[in-house]
Amino acid sequence: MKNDNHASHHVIVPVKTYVAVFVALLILTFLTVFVAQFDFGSFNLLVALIVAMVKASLVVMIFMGLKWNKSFDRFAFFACLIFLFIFFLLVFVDIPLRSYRGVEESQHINLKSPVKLIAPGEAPVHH
Amino acid sequence: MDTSLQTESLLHTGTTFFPEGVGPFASSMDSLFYFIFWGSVIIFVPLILVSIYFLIAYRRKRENQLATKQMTHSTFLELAWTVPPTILVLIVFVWGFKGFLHMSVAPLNSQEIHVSGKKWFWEFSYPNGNKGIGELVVPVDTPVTLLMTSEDVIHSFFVPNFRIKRDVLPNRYTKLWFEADKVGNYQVFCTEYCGDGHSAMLAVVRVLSAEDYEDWLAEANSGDDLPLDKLGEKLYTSKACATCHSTDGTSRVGPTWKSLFGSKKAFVGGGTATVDENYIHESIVNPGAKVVAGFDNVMPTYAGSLNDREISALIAYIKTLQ
Amino acid sequence: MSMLVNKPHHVAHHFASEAQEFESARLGMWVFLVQELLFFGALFVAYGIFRWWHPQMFIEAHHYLSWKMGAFNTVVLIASSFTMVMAIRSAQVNERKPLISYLLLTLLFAGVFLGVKYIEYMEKIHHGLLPGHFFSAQGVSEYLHLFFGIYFTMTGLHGLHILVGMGLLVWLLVRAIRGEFHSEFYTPLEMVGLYWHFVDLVWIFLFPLLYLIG
Amino acid sequence: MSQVALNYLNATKGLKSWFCTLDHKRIGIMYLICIAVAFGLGGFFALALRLELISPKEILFTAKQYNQLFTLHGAVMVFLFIVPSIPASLGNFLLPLQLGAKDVAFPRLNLTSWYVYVFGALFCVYSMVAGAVDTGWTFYTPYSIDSATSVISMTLGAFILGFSSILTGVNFIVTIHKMRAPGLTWFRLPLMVWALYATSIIQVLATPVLAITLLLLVLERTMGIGIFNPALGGDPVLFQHFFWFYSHPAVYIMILPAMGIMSELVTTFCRKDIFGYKMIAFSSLAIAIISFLVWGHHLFVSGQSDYAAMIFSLLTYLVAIPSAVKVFNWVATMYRGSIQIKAPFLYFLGFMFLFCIGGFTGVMLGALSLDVHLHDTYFVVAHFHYVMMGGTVMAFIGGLHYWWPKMFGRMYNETLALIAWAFVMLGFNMVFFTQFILGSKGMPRRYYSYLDQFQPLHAFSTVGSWVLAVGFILMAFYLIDSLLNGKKAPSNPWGAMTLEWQTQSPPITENFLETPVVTHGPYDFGMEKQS
Ligand code: HEA
Ligand code: HEA
Ligand code: HEC
Ligand code: CUA
Ligand SMILES: [Cu+2]
Repeated sequence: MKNDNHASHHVIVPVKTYVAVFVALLILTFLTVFVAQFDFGSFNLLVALIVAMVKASLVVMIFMGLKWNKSFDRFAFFACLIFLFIFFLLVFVDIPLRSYRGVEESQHINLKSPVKLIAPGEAPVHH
Repeated sequence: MDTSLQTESLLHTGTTFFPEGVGPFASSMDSLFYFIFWGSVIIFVPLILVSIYFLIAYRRKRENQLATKQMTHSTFLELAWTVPPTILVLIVFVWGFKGFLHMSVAPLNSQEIHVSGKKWFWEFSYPNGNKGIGELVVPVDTPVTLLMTSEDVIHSFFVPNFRIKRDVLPNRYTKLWFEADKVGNYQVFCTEYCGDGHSAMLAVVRVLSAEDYEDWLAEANSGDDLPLDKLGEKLYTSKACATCHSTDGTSRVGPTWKSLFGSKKAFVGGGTATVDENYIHESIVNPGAKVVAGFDNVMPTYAGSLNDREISALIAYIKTLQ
Repeated sequence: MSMLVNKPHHVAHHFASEAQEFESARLGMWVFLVQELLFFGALFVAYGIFRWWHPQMFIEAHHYLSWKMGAFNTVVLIASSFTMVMAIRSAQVNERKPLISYLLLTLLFAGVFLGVKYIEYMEKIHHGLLPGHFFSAQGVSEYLHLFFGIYFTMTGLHGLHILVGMGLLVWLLVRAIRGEFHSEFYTPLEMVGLYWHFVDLVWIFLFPLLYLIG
Repeated sequence: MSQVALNYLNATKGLKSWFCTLDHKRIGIMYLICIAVAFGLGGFFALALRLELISPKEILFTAKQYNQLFTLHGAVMVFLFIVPSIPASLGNFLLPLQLGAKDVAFPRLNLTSWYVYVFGALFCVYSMVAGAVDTGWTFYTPYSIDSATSVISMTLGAFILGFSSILTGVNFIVTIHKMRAPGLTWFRLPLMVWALYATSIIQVLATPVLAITLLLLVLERTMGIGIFNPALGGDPVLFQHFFWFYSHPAVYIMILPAMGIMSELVTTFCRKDIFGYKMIAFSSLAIAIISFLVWGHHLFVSGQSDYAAMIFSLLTYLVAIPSAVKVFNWVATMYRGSIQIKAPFLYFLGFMFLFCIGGFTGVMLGALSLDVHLHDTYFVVAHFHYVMMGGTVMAFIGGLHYWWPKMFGRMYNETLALIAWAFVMLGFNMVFFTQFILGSKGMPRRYYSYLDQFQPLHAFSTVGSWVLAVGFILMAFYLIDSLLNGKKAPSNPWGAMTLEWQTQSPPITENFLETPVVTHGPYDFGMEKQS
């Protein structure tokens, strides 16, 4: 059982690494909340996503061990992200580019909205 | 099938695969079809013939006979049957795309008609305020744009002779254009499944010559001179009541009109009533108010689509069906 | 003490070696996670579309969520991921007691997460901030109910995954107490660990996308 | 000889030994039985709906019942029959055998996936008795949100069946990666294995999207989350995107394993090494990957943006090329072979003929302008029956005949097989070739009633469905008969080279007496000459 195969797949990661990642994740969480206070206009989403992606990479590479796991697992995971991206991309080739001839964009004709409408200034009852 | 107007035959006109083409899209689309068709034949027939030849020439004659040659690749062959098909399909793509663009960009001078799909009939509203059900009247040689929306589920507006089709969606407008270059009556189908009456959701495009079209516009309020029950009979088909109601006693989506007047009806959720003028009036304007037991509440309201005289006419007609 | 004796693991009959068995399990888990990724991915696509359509509505809607609770839960989940890797590590170095305590801690964090989620849900229910048919609150945008449709679907499915994860953790605990995990065998720990981190991963995206729209 | 006496069928006895079995071969057989029942059920619905279409008037069913019939026909055929058909039954039986392994990587998961399948099937059956769905197999919103029929139980059924499919996919991927016999490198794998591998990729990547879509539909009906409901501000076309993101790749879930079977049949019955092994193997992968990029060709007239329509049309053509490559390679394989025309090979020929017609008409549908005219007409119905029935079902039946001796250790009646094949081919073309003409002439699909002028063609098509049914009933008869009275099959009746034929028929529980060591490619018929 102590063949080379075995050894290569059972990496024992030092506690230090795990703690470092843990701390980094906490800091990044703080950072997301913090940057959300500022308004970067349309970059808000981008900033939030970049931070989230950094956090995600830490979890995937260290906690889930893809950094040491050089087998097909790694390929499978990243290849799948490409499929997800394709899904996003092609749906977005449709919806934002549709032409609503004669009608204002995405204006609905017969919306049965359950929302009790109030004017923008008014405070809603909740909160 | 109840259609008031006889339409041009789809099956017996045109080419083997297509009904007679009317308007600007037919010729390019038909040639694309026959291009792919003959292209496929040219690939398919030799493919099958070669296979059959191999079957005969190399069939196993004794048990355990081995193949005479083991051949596993040939770069030339691989290229020969990858590259030409690729080129062929790219030609088809460009051709199809061009045709599609032609269909999606309507000429600026086109006449606009609103189309509304409802379960299970088509309603057309003309620029002058006229409304019609089941019958779209257009002048010949004039581009027409249909601005379409649905009141309930998705429908799809399809005129085989014009080679046009587009889904009609609730809460959104979609557009379709055509230019009929031949006078006649052309069949309209609903091609997006929309429930029980899907296959009865038909209509007719009446393409009139310029003079006839003028006449039609002039007598838009036709029916004034008809006696009430005759007008009712006309409305029965033209307003698409016939899709759901029969006059001979058979049950369609809705109850039959035979012996309706004066009969006693039980409703979903209890209650009964005897059918009189008021009841029929209510059934037409507010069909959901009393739903006849054994039927679903699917009849659309005709409030706004029928005027008082027309409702009276329908009542008069129903009275005659005893 | 018999409690502390490691139970030897027997390789299933159709595998040639322990390495083959372990790698198969791990590949299987990754392929399963890939499946999960597309499962949640589709929801993110829907989210993206509606956010693109109604940016103002999303901004309005996120004010009705409490970012403090969201942030707290993020920390809780990250902590649980950390205790999970530590649990696996303890098994790798044959430390039975830390293994059990780390598993217990993970379970505890999962419970806290669901507790906070429960408080949040109750509040939403109280205010009528619910998907379409049940929505009964006031708002500026007439599309507000859509946000809560998406919110409840995404967090609900995520919560369901946490719940399943807790079940798996209990199962691991029982086996750990029986002494089945040690440096020679800890495949189930590793597999549940992957699953658990994945659930954390989803939350890492859900948090900014739902609570922190600016 | 003890070797013949003991096999996986008689090694243990009793119902329990079947319902708790972990043996992939038994699980494959259990799937086979379920799938045959599903096919019979779907075929029964098909015959009923064809019967109604013999006349434009109401003869047997009301409009609503007709709509329920074609929905159930489509849903049963797709979710219960064709998606699991080849992978779960033949695939399960064969994969470890062809890999020289004792079992799949996760036998328990394998059994679970069968139970999940049965559970999902029960939901579907429940839905049939509790007010059969009438939405069409595509469940388009908003109709499916409003429909008063049992939509929820059917969608939940399909949802559960999806998980069964995912579990099978996961299992196969791991098995192919990790369980190959010593010496069995990737390019020594039989092409069936490549095909199953590509299929599994699609199953794992696409099915979850169907799952979430159906779940959202259930939530839409119960809670009104509104994403797909235009009345609440949602977008029905988004539903179609989601649905086809799964369902287009799903049509390749159906055809890829069928193509795998074709490669096996052509080599064995021509005694030839396959022509262009790598091209065929890679084209399977190419199809699997590109299939994710083309779903929008079902939405050309749905109101999606013109840009999307353009991209999807272009990509649709890219996916046709790898199919073309395979077809030509198979024909080339026949060149100078030693061709023996047995029942499985007849189905190979049937596949070639019918699938090409189906494929070429697919090319017509992929053309943007043409699809505007042809969409949702009987032309589409004919197209997909040519590829699904003429492609997948033909291959499935061919494969079933090919591996029948291996599975049950019995030979069937060759003459009856030939007659049944003739009936099936004749009947099939009668039913569906007519539908091409109907469709391009303008006859829309899902029509309960139609213009009188179409009646002769419809009636001809209905008569064809009876010829087809005769063929299938005959087939059911002689296959069942072979189990009882068939001749004992030798271990390698066709003289094939792949590993499953190197063990006894039927195989023992652990497949091989000793793990085989592979030293050459899967179709190395040239070797025989030297030895
Ligand atoms: C097994 C299932 C299967 C398979 C394999 C295919 C294969 C293909 N399909 Fe089909 N399809 C369906 C099942 C399938 N389809 C179903 C079920 C529907 C309708 C669902 C519904 O609405 O209910 C559908 C609908 C459908 C549509 C939508 C129609 C509409 O609703 O308007 C389109 C449009 O592009 C299409 C295209 C294609 C193409 C281009 C291929 C290609 O992959 C075909 C490739 C094969 C060949 C091309 C033949 C062999 C090649 C040669 C001999 C070489 C020479 C070739 C050339 C030069 C091109 N299909
Ligand atoms: C795998 C897929 C598959 C298969 C094999 C078939 C097979 C058949 N299909 Fe169908 N079909 C679909 C998938 C399939 N179909 C789908 C997805 C739709 C679209 C639904 C929708 O619009 O929503 C459709 C729609 C559809 C329509 C269009 C309905 C409409 O739009 O109104 C028609 C009409 O002719 C039809 C006919 C047939 C016929 C005659 C067969 C025949 O080939 C059937 C032959 C089979 C038999 C005759 C069974 C006999 C077998 C036995 C007796 C075996 C004995 C049993 C045991 C051993 C247990 N099908
Ligand atoms: C979409 C199908 C549909 C169409 C089109 C339709 N109806 Fe109906 N109709 C129904 C159904 C279903 C009922 C029974 C349920 C109910 O009472 O609402 C009904 C009920 C009625 C009744 C009451 C009958 C009874 O037996 O008590 C009258 C009167 C009626 N419709 C008149 C009309 C007229 C007039 C038109 C055309 C202008 C029309 N309907 C078009 C479906 C339809
Ligand atoms: Cu309206 Cu179909
Ligand atoms: Cu497709």
